[in-house]
Amino acid sequence: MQILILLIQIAVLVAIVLLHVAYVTYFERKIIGHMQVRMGPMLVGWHGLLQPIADGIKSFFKEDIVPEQADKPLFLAAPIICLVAMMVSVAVLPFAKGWALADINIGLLFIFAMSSLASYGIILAGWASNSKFTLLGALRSMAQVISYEISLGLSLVGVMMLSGSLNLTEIVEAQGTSFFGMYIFSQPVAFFVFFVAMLAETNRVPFDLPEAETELVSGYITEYSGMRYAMFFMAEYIGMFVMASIGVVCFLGGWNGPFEVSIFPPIWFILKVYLIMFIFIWIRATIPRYRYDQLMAIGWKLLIPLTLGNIFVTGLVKASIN
Amino acid sequence: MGQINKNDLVKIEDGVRFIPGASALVGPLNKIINWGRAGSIWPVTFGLACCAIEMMVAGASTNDLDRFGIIFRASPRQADCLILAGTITKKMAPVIRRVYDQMPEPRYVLAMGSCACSGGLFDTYAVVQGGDEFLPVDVYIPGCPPRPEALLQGLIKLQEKINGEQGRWSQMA
Amino acid sequence: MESNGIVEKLREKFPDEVLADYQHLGQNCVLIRRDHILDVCRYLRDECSMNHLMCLCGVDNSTRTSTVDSFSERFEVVYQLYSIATKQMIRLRTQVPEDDCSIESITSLWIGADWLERECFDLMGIHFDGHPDLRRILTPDDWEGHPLRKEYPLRGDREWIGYEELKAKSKELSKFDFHSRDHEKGEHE
Amino acid sequence: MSKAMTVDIPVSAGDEDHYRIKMGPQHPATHGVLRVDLDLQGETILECVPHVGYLHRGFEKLAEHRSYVQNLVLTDRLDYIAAMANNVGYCEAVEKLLGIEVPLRARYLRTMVCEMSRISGHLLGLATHALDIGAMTVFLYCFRERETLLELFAELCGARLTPTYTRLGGVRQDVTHSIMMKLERFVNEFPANIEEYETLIDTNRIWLMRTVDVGTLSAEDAVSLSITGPSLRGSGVDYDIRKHFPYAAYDLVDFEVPLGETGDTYARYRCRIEEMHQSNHILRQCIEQMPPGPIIGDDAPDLVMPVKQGRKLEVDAPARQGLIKLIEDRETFMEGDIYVPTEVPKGELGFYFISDGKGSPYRMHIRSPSFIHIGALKTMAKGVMVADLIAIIGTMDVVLGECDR
Repeated sequence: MQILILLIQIAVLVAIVLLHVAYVTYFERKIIGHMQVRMGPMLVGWHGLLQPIADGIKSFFKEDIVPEQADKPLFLAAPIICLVAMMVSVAVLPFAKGWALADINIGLLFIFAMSSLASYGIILAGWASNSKFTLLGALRSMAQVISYEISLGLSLVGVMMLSGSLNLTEIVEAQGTSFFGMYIFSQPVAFFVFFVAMLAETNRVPFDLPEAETELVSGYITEYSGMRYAMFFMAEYIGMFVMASIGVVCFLGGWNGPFEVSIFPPIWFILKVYLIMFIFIWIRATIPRYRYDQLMAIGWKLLIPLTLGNIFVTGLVKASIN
Repeated sequence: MGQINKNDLVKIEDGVRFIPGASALVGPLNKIINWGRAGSIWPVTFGLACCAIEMMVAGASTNDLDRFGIIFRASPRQADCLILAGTITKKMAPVIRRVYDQMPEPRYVLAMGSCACSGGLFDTYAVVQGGDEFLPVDVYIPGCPPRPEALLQGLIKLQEKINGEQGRWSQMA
Repeated sequence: MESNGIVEKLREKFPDEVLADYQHLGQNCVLIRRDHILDVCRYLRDECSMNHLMCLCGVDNSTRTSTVDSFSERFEVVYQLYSIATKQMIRLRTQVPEDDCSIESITSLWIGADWLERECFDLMGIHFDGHPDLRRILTPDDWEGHPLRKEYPLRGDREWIGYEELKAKSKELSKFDFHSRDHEKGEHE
Repeated sequence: MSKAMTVDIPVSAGDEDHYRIKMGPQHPATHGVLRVDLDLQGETILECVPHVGYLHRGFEKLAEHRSYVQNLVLTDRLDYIAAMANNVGYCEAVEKLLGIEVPLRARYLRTMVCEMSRISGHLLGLATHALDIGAMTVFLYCFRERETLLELFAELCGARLTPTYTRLGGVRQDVTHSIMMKLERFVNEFPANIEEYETLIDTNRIWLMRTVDVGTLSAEDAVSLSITGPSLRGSGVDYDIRKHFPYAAYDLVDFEVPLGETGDTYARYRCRIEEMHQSNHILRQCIEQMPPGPIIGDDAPDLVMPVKQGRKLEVDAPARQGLIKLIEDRETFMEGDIYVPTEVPKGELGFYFISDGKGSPYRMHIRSPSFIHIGALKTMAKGVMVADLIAIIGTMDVVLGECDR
């Protein structure tokens, strides 16, 4: 019986997340459109509201091309690896108190593990397509994910030290309900590093080198068509959602808000996630992208020393208080 | 499903036909798929000459192709539609065909501008006299170059064509 | 443009190379023998500060009728040099015979001449000796004929083989194209 | 995915460590149909070989088969981003060859449309350059202003991109009051718009990192490569045809030639921005100084609009015949050759004509700046990274229609 309930929960969550992802693309197009004095989707449904559905239907019924020279099993598996890895990380997110599908002790580590796993999907995609642009894209992506994962992880060490836990629910609770209890105030440096690394980890502008359209066509997904392309697309946006959620959990006080909404407790959590995602989109509309070596230099020469310093200072402060 | 004789189809309304004995889902499904395709035509970024500039203008703020759900994709694998925007030279023609061959079905071709339609004023040794010499062109947009509005009109015509299609989602058709 | 001085200097320096000079619509033009074109250009660039190569093109004189111009050979290569510092312009014309259709390359003086010479070779069929990478540039590599020669018809004398192949390929592939039933039945026609 | 053709010349001797990539002709960053073969080590370019000709339409051959008047239409399709400037360049050259006088008002009108197309050309150059580097919004902002200009062209002569506005001996139509009003409004608003682009990229740290010291060209190299236009002036060489060979009314208006110092991508970008300011300045002067008078000379060999007094549109006589007759009437421009350069947004556009006294040119050679600029890529791209190559292609501001002709 319990398993059945769990399955229903999973199904509901998956459905909600997928729909959510679809509409993130819609909002991205809308928001960027308005920032660029355009309108964005308007004609498919009321104000273009059915746009993601149309895109989805179209992708679903597109021809599925596997290039002749491709490594077929890997080519087919890569998008699934990416999507599954990203979807699984949604399971541990605490949308509200007790609203996590799996409230495990090592939630944070689990998410890191999964996002690393997703990068296997990316490199497999790049490799299996047997094309030069995809391979370059995959290499860029791999290098980027590896180097930024370090700063991403290190930036959260401060949070772990303060909260004393890896469990996401406990991290939120450790921040308390007060406004200034949010770790963004006690860990501003860590938040900055986290935010930058988050952009890089999700391949967003200004770190969208793996799929830099003007350089590598579409990067590692150049050879993918139809539904498989849509899977990568979804994985990318779920990744965005997951990363924004970690940001909310670790720095912005999770589901706590100025007042409690008893009908729908996750409301504050979701609003905060939207805020971060809005900033993602805003950045995309505003700034150019880095060059590959510059990106690496920022990761290794700026962010990692910063986080290490942050950990040191946090440790000192914590020790002196104790 | 076996091969279905085209004459067995029964027309029940404009654009929707019923296959006797087949699932009643087919007709509505056709409509839904066509709606999805027509609402999300992604052309491949492929500017050839002058018309490409007007194509860019059509995508920019004033006309904004994104309103129709049209966004340009860099990779032909993810595109639905090839806009031949400009003069097609003989040196370029094999490349265009290759890009077209890389696109997944269903794919459409728009010939934008008089050069892509018929060679235009370049009746020379180096220019292909019309994209339809080697590609199945769906919509012709005249003009040199056509205004962005004309491109929009062409895309709307393409949407009409897509909406009138029957069974372009299975081997059966 | 008062650049008579340069013409005089050229005549002085290369008395054997300068065949003729004239001024047309205010532009100076010098006819040079082709054998030492590189030396002449080097002299102009280094000594007369004619540092900007404006233009380089080939001309086919085969059907040209002229009463004022003198030309004896079929082809001609025209160099247009300009001095950014002294604002002087000079045009060098060298005649290239049809049976020995080659001239010295000036890429060693101006890197920018590289592509101009390649273009000239491609469209006119004039060889440039000493050019590092002389091959077709505007037309496909396996194109036949040199389009700008006068005997080459405007629409080409034969179809390019690559385009023939393409047409055959597209005919072969056309059976995979989707034809809607409406179309086949001719309802829309 | 090599979308390029299979005919392929090896870039360098086969070294297994090298990674060979063919960018284009279908590639988002190649501004059309440029193809670049890259030999990479990691992401560093060892050798870069550009291939052009994918838009070669046989202009020069075609021009020999058409009359001087008919060839004007072709020049629109050269640099289709700033077609007016090409029209003016062609007409200036033919007029010089045929010895036709242009009335003062027409000269001012030509200057005006030239500068309008210069602004629109630079805007598109900036837009695509910014898009290549990843700044999406600049692209759309630039297009917004460009649209105003294109609509003005449409109002002036009925076409946005391919206007064929000039005529041998003048221009086709006079400006209306409404056009002047709209242009004046544009001129007043445009500096603020430039500021808007600058807020987005000018001091943006990423933009600076991507452009400063990227694709640096020394003055000597730039001259040796025959580079012209803003790309040359970015290296500090003061060579602007508008000053060196004044045409249209450029000797009557006051403007400066902005020069860069460093010769890198950023300097070229700044040059273009400053040039837009200067063009705006020229436009303002044109509006203020616009003299009255005819817009086309009495001896113009061209078909003119029927509204013009004294000259009727000869429906029966083909244009070619009219021109031949006119040439026979005079003696001064019978034969000979001429090279006339003009300053188009990309650089020096030169027309070399050989006339043998007939109605169509015996030989018309077009010295197109883009052709030479793409030829320079090979030298500039050595040792840089792939992303820099994109920035360099963007900053050289090439247009393939002009390059391949």
